[in-house]
Amino acid sequence: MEAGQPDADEALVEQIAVVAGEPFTALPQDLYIPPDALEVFLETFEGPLDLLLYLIKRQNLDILDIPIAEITRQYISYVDLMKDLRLELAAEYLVMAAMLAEIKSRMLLPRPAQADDEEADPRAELVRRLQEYERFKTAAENLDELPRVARDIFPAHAEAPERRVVKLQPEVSLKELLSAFSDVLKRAELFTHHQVQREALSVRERMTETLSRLNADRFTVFTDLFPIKEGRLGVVVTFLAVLELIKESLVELVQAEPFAPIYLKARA
Amino acid sequence: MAKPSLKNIIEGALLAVGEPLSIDRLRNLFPDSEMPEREAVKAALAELEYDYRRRGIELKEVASGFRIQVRDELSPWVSRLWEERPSRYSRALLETLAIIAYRQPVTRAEIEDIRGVSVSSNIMRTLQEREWVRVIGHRDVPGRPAMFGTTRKFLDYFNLKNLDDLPSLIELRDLEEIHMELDLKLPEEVPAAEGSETEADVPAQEDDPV
Amino acid sequence: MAKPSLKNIIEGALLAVGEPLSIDRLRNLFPDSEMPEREAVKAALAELEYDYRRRGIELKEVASGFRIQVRDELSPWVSRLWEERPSRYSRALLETLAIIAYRQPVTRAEIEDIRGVSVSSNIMRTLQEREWVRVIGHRDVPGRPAMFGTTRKFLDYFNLKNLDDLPSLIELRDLEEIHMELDLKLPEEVPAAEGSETEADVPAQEDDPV
Repeated sequence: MEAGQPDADEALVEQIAVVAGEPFTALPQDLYIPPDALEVFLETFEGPLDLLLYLIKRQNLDILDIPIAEITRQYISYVDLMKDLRLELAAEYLVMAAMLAEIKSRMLLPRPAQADDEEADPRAELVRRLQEYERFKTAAENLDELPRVARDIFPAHAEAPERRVVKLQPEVSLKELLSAFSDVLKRAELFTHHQVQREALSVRERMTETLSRLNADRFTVFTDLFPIKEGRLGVVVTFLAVLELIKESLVELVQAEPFAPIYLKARA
Repeated sequence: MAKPSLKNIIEGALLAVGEPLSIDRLRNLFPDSEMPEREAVKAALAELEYDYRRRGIELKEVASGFRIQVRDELSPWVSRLWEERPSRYSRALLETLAIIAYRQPVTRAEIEDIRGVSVSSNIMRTLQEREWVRVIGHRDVPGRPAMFGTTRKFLDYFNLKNLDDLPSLIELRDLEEIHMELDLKLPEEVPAAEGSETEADVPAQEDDPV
Repeated sequence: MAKPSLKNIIEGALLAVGEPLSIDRLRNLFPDSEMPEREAVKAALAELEYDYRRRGIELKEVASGFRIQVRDELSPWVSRLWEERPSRYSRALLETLAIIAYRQPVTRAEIEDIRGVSVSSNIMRTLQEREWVRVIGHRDVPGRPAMFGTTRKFLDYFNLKNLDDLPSLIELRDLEEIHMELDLKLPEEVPAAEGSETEADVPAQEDDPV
């Protein structure tokens, strides 16, 4: 499947640098390297551990069995090169150089025979760090090879049907409503003489109900307003509501003659 | 896997871009040596259209080419993907609603009189759209202003059987006192009264002309 | 048209958003009274997967849910839709990301310790802006440095369902042990770098204090 597409990603795994379009997979063995190439080459290192790893791998050495003296010599010559080229040299490179020199000197010291088992190999810490770094260097390469959205993975999407945004209605609790109302009342007492008194809400409710049943164009029979099943209390409430509506001139009351049916209609 | 079919490549490309592609752009997915004829592309598109006849998507030709789109019939479900979180109602709206509930039937002028400030048309519209409030008649005075009352939906929403279930004004005052005491004793329990956590940080959007 | 099938609704929704949707979000496309069971949604997803087996697209489960995506066999053709090559990431960024992914929660100092160089703020910013990495807490040591971890988006982006899906890390070898082995074996028999697939190494929250 790779046939059709230019491969963008094997790059950093094998090649060290691309100079004028040419990939470099190994440092030329002879001493003379064109300065531009060298610069690009040196810049590809991700730090002292990366450079060390490169030096070890180049000679097919095992991390666990590094010839410290030789590696130190090579490392220092690279660091010198970087300095000569005035590459921005992270301080970490120099710290590593010092560490290598120290390991080298400790390796040169004769180790007391009986302490052989207990005293760790002076390279141990370096090896640990190199291994640890190599793990993540490899992990980074593996990560880079994972299929990735927009490079290898294309989420499928289709034109959505007319994108109507559904607006949800806010929630309100009764407590909020009541607290809003008590605020109004407090303000009303402060700013106006409007007296809000206790009222039978059932009458208010029945007023609303009655009014909405009444039509402005057509008369309704008075007795139809009283639901029998509500009993006496219902009749009283409705009657009070009608009286209140009449008082507020919201309804019109018509009776053709005494004892004739009473009709109501909303005031037009 | 065998070489993917022209139909599969076209489907993949249309769904990957998510916008219309012309027949020429579809042909250009292939290197020159393998470029399919226009007729072949059209045939593959027709096949796709046929494949989609019982699916949630369809192939549609628009001005700039062909695109795959989600069927309109699915809009009631799909639209819910873009639901907006509800904003909170303003204090002004709640006060207006409370006045209508307690003082119905009531005109806008009367509400304004009680609140001491004008009531925005926005608020009245919102309350009516929510079907909590409706015009139940007109007062027989000059201008014949609308009178508002609450609806059955309002009672249902607040879980009331009838308006009598609303606390009386005296009870309200007692509630206030109880709340104040609660404020002193258990400050952390009071915010819970302010609605659920989902709406806590959403700013009110009602414009309140106060 | 009859009421669309659950499968068609799910397909329509997944294609309309173009990003992963969880089973819960899919269920929420329906009003409460019609909400399908999780099992029904799973069954519909399985049907879709089956329907797609010969198509240019596939159903894939990633960290934040299910998404429909173009099969990667089609990428040679589909990627020709875009002139620009997708951006590549620097080794420094990938190494930093790898350390965070495998060693999370991890502080910047710990990352620097492993890499042997300082980590630029630019890289940390890029990783956080892409929402691949976020601060998941602070280590309880002087300075309270931030600890970083990867996000669901990171997994989605790399087509992974969870951290266990990451390729396993190569194993650390013990210096002393290997020295003993070296004495016994020929050097070339010692595996130079362990192959990754065959290893049953625990990849994710590996925490060996070597």
